[in-house]
Amino acid sequence: MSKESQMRAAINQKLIEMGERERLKELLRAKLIECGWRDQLKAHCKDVIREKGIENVTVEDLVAGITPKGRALVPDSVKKELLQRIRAFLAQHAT
Amino acid sequence: MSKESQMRAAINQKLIEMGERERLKELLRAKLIECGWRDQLKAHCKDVIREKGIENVTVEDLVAGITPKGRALVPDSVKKELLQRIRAFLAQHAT
Amino acid sequence: EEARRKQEREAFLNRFSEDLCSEISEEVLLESIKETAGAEIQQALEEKAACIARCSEEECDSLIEEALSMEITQIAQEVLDVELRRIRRFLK
Repeated sequence: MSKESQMRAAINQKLIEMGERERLKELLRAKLIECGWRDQLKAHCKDVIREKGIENVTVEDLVAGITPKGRALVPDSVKKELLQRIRAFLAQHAT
Repeated sequence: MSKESQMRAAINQKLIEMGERERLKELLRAKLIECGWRDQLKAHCKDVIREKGIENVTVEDLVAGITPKGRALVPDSVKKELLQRIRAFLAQHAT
Repeated sequence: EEARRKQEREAFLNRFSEDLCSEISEEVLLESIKETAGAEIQQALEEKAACIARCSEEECDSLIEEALSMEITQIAQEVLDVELRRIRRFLK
């Protein structure tokens, strides 16, 4: 295992142990709701279902159909905020 | 036309096209005879004629006079059976 | 040497932060997308079932109304005819 891999493993371990990984996920979930991403995604789901007809759509089809839009709809500000939180945590805890 | 009206029209169309609407009406007629509805209503007709006097009654009067009772006398079990048949048909054919 | 190590560490933390950010984003996005798609499919199925139930009831009512109207008219006509024939026979 290289030194970098060891360091990554150690930080990941710390993130999990301290509950920070879960908090970061929670933060992102909350931000996605707050910025309207979830509502936009819901509306897009409804469009796809309406277009294809509910009898012709499975959850898997729908997931595949909306994932590209789902990714594209995440605002840069949300990604930036998450990155800042991660950097702040690492600055404090990665020794 | 609302989505629901469209669905209602499509259901009606399918029931007619497949001959199910006529079969259901036949079923209803048979059930009405079987449960004594026809006999009860005939008796009620005779009562109305006797009450008003045959010289004062037209078919239209008689129809108007016995319709409320005719509706009220349809057993709930007959309505339920018909509804179940319609639902089963739609479950099989509604897309 | 110290400056080089510091620079390396900074570069590593940047890479790590970005990788972690992508990893977490991907996990949360996929999970949220699946959850939203599942909920929307469920809701659409429930709406369709409710719509079919309402339409079935309306169709049932209209069918009963139509059949009753025909039956009632027929019964009234039949009874009236029988009664008239009976009276005519009586009058003869």
